[in-house]
Amino acid sequence: MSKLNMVEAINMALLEEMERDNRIVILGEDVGREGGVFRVTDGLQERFGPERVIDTPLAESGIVGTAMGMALNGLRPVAEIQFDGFLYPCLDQITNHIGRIRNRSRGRFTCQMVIRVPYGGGIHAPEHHSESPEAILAHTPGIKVVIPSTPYEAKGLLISSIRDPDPVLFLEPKRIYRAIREEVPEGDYTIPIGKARLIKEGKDVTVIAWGAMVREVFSAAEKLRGDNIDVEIIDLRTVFPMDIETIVNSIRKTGRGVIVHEAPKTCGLGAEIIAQINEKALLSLQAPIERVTGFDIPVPLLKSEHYYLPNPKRIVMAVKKVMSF
Amino acid sequence: MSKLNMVEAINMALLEEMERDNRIVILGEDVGREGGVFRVTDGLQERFGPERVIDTPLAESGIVGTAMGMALNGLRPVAEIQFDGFLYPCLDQITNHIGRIRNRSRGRFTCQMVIRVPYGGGIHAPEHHSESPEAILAHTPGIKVVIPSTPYEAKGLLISSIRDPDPVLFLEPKRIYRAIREEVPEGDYTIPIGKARLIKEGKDVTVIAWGAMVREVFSAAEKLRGDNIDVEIIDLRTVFPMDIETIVNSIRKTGRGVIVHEAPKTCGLGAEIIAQINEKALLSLQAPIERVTGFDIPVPLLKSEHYYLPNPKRIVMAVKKVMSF
Amino acid sequence: MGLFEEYHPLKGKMFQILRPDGTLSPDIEPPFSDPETFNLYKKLLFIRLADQRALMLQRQGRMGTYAPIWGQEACQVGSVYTLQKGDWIFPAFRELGATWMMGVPLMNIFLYWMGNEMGSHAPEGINVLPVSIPVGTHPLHAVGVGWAARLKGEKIVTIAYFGDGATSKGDFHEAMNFAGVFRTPTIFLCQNNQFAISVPRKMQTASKTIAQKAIAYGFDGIQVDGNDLFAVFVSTREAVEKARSGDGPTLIECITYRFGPHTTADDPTKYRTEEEIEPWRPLDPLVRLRLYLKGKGLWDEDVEKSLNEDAQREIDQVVREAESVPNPEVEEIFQYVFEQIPPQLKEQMEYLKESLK
Amino acid sequence: MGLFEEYHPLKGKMFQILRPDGTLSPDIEPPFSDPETFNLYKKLLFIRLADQRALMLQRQGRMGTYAPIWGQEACQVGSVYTLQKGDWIFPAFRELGATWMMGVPLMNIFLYWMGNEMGSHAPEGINVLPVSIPVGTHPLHAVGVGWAARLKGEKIVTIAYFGDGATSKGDFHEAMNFAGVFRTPTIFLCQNNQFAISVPRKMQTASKTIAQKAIAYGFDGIQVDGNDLFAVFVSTREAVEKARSGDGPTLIECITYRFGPHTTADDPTKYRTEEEIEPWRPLDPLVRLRLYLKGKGLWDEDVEKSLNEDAQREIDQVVREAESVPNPEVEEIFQYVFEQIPPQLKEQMEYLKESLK
Ligand SMILES: Cc1ncc(C[n+]2csc(CCOP(=O)(O)OP(=O)(O)O)c2C)c(N)n1
Ligand SMILES: Cc1ncc(C[n+]2csc(CCOP(=O)(O)OP(=O)(O)O)c2C)c(N)n1
Ligand SMILES: [Mg+2]
Ligand SMILES: [Mg+2]
Repeated sequence: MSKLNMVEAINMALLEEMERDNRIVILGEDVGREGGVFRVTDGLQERFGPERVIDTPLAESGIVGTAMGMALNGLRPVAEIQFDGFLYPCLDQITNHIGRIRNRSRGRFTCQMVIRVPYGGGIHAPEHHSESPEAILAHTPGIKVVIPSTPYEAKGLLISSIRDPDPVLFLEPKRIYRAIREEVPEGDYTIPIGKARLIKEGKDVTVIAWGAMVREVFSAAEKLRGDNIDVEIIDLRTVFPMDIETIVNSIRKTGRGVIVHEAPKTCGLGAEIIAQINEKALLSLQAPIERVTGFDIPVPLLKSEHYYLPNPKRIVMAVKKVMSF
Repeated sequence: MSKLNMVEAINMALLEEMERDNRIVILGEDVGREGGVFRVTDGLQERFGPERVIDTPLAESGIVGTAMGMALNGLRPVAEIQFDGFLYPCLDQITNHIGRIRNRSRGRFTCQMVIRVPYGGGIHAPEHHSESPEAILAHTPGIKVVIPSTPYEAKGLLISSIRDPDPVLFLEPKRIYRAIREEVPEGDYTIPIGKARLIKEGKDVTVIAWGAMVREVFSAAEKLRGDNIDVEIIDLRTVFPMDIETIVNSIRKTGRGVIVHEAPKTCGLGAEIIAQINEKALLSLQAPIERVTGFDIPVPLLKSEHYYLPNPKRIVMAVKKVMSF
Repeated sequence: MGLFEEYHPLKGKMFQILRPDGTLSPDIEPPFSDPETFNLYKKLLFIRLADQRALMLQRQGRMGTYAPIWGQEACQVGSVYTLQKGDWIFPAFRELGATWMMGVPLMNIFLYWMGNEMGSHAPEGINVLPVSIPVGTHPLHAVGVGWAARLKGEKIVTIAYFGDGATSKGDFHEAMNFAGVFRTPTIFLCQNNQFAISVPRKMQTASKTIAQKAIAYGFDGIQVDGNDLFAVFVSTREAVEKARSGDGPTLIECITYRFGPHTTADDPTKYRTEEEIEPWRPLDPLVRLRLYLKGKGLWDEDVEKSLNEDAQREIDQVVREAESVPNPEVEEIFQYVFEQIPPQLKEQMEYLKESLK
Repeated sequence: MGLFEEYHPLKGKMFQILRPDGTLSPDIEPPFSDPETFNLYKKLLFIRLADQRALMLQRQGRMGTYAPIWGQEACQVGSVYTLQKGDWIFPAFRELGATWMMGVPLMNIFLYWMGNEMGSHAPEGINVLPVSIPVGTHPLHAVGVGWAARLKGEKIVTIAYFGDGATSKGDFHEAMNFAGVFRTPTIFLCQNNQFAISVPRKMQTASKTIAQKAIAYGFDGIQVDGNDLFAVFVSTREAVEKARSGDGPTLIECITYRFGPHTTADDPTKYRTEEEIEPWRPLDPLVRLRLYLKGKGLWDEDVEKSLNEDAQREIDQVVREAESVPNPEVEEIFQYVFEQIPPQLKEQMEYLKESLK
């Protein structure tokens, strides 16, 4: 078993699944000859040919809209949107068609497809390359939203997403594409969609995060150990449907919580998690849940990006705040 | 002073503002000759001519994208998107340009414009004519989001929106376009953006709503009076920036709250309101805040629409639940 | 010279076979035998009557908002009649005719417009997508289905139906461009009925024809008389054969006219006068076919009356059936969002059921 | 016959004045006097050197991701040179040349690419929009500004710059269509540099030329040699005059070649070989203009050397200035989102400042 980074793990998942199931096709901008701007689809066109790993014209609505058509006709497309900021042109197709065709046709037509999107900040990229649209997607009926946080997780969750009978938005935290290496087995394994991962048990406070933020939480938890604060860490993994049970159980135990996300604070996913806790575990709360998030502003360019992104320091602050409430 | 319905009040606001300021132009599908599919712009093309009240081709991104250009060059466009479900094709322009151009250019270019959208369910319309996208918009940096709940409010808020130096999404609850008549003065008056309206004081429970749901809350409050429950009603008016102070003050007083909205529950605006209450008034809470909302499904067609929409009965249930917690 | 070359859009010619007076253009054979023509006339008539019935039901409060096709029957019958089993169509919202021609029972169609999603469940084996309300968005699906077919080696074709207004949408452009690049077996069938609600064709785009938009994507476009059943059939057949043999997409602009309101919620007197409509009346696809059949001795008032009665009887029966379908249970609105109801949704459903007690 | 008629896109001709060997096409006068030509050559050279410097700064970690224009200088200089005070341009992200030609200081441009938004604050009176990253989305703004000008009676023109890839986007289509319908004074200037990142032009669309896409919108399109300063200038001037006199938009397809990587984050060896690039080298817009000037006795290696030194000195100074700009204060990221910071944002800003202590 070799140590892979997330790019390699996703590549492996795609390759293995495409070998297993010849209905799977990949389409997107620069995914073929170039192997993707992040090299996630590297080598796949050589292996499977240009009819299964397809370079498309530059048109995001076109990519997901035709992918939906492919799915209607029995293929299992895995579409790539090159960067998070270019998901917006697809929201009409996703909201008004992809998430609805099963319901609209009362099950006559379905849409088994995956839309992969490298997402989030921290790579010093130009504008529109650092967005976190997960809350918008979670608010959109009929789609599932999955976000891995490590290479191992990425492979297992992507395989599950490809096999899932419903459309899945698969958001890949590009900031940690190459930042973590871990053992990723060859061959089949799946990680269930809709189940959060309790990464680390702790008794004092629950910290909930997903994607690249999980790593930041880890650093913060390290620091907090020095202060004798024992952090329980939950990796949400699936944004919709959300594993409310795992969250609520943890909060019932610790009585305190911090949620960390990169997206703007207002109407971010953090709000929904708090609302769920309010509904199901209000009486367990020893302190208000804190949110450590991006701000209600466009993600700044590189000279100011560090102001925007949640970091271990801010997470530590928040944990201390809930501990001392 | 005459009693007007909301369509007439908005029409009056547009007419008066266009007379006052010749930089204002209206553009959209069928807004000119036809006067709008809801007759909101009735008579305006006759009055101001086809260069100021413009029928556009059928292209929503084109409408708001060119409107942004007009605003860059000193006009003050009021664009109409015919129905809520057709706002999705504009989200790219709204998110990636309209809400960002001031920030992107560090104030060199600005975008004073309004996008009017009839929104929400309850008119027995076809699919895509009953959507409530306010949470998505509130999560989008750089735009303001305003929702009136009565004719008087609509006129004052629209005038403020037109005069606001930043882009405003103005969502009109089409279900009550003609359902309420009230006195609407001719001539200038404004209602500040960013201030909620405490409609009715009450001591037992705070109910927060906006748009067409305010009327449902009123009916519920009537019923609850019979049960000796005294409801405080807040009309949010502005979804972003939200008047958190008014909400929190009310909750501090009543200790209990219910939020009502038509949009799907998960990641709806209700979640953000709860998160704010959690942050600022947790210790005042006597019971979990309840949400009475749409469900995480597409709004059903007319035979099943009544299942979806929040109604007085469900609001009463929720209030009783928080009262008996 | 092939049809599409002969009628290259920049030549400014519209393809027509059956002239308004019911005679044929010189040197062109009709594509159908007389019995076949008569049979197709029956279909046009049935569609017109079903359409009228829908309007009436809406007016009586027995149906929701409805988008009538009055005047566009030939576009739909002529084009679908070229298809084979296994082919797909992608309607917009004004395609009662095309949908029914594909074999979807009228009962389904009425049920849908009555506000019951179950109507959109086309029978297995009949590849008709549900009504697509967002204008111009569904041609992408037609391209995707056709593309998948190519990749799988299936010899099917797909037709996307849309209006003149739809050609202004970004998604229309992306669909046309993908179809051109990947040579998908797709027919873009534009029913140019002269209006997008109140906006007349000439304000929709500055291009002289819609057909010439195909030039931007490197494939054939043709303008045909959409009220001429024969011309629609022949041009679509040509496009279908081309598509089926792997030679890619075609844009067909059918010149037609919407005689009715945009939908039952629309008041067309706001934006057009009776005088504007008048010149279109004699171009009515049914009128024209009647003249043709009359010339052959196959049609007279008595024939019409009896066809009418048969059709009305059939439609009566459909209405009865559709109206006897029970209203959807509450579960139904949750059940089809995903293959399996996720926990949140189940919770919401249980709450709703509770609240209905 | 006007230029646009003579070079109607379906005629398959590309407009060229200055041939690759530095001589002129027969019967065409150069549009500039010799001193003016020399002066424009200086601008091309300055832009090329500034572009190279940006690349170098990025490699040294002193600049963020950068999109080089190497090879596209003539498209940008030739087109902007037709404009007057009050006109507007709408760059994509590969328009250092056009932006600087409009009068935006190089210092602003470098500051932006160094990751400081303040660089995008063009000086008052210079109508250059910030870099627009989302491909194909900004032509709509060019149309809107031009449209507003028409409504206000201003005689200005707007140019939108975009690439071959951008023509596939829905927003490009909607912009072209609005421009056609409302006859906005807009020039759609496509720099067809043969690639959208790794995707070659021929896979982007099945239409033979990009110029012919104008046919779909009822206005003129023309294909010009984008590496020929004279041809770009003359065709744009024609389009600008037309636009200014109220006769609507034009699509200009400039055939050019991106010699560098897509951006500094790109590795072009993944998708193109040296051999593919080779035939384009002699078509380099600077090489060609040098040959022309040399023929006139206005250029030799010494001239080049001294121009080079002057330019480098100026660029050195700009880099020093740009690098001495202090990093943005934390307030700056909140301050420009709205005209006034709303309470939520103020709260967030205060919290952030607190957290930075
Ligand atoms: C994206 C979108 N925008 C607006 C509407 C509202 N609308 C419904 S039909 C229509 C006009 C469509 O015109 P056309 O494409 O010519 O089709 P027709 O109605 O004439 O059949 C409009 C504006 C819609 N359904 N979808
Ligand atoms: C909407 C959108 N999709 C994808 C991208 C990523 N991207 C940046 S440039 C580019 C290629 C652009 O090609 P072209 O329009 O030919 O311009 P060029 O880069 O050649 O100048 C792509 C795909 C983007 N910026 N915007
Ligand atoms: Mg039409
Ligand atoms: Mg290019």
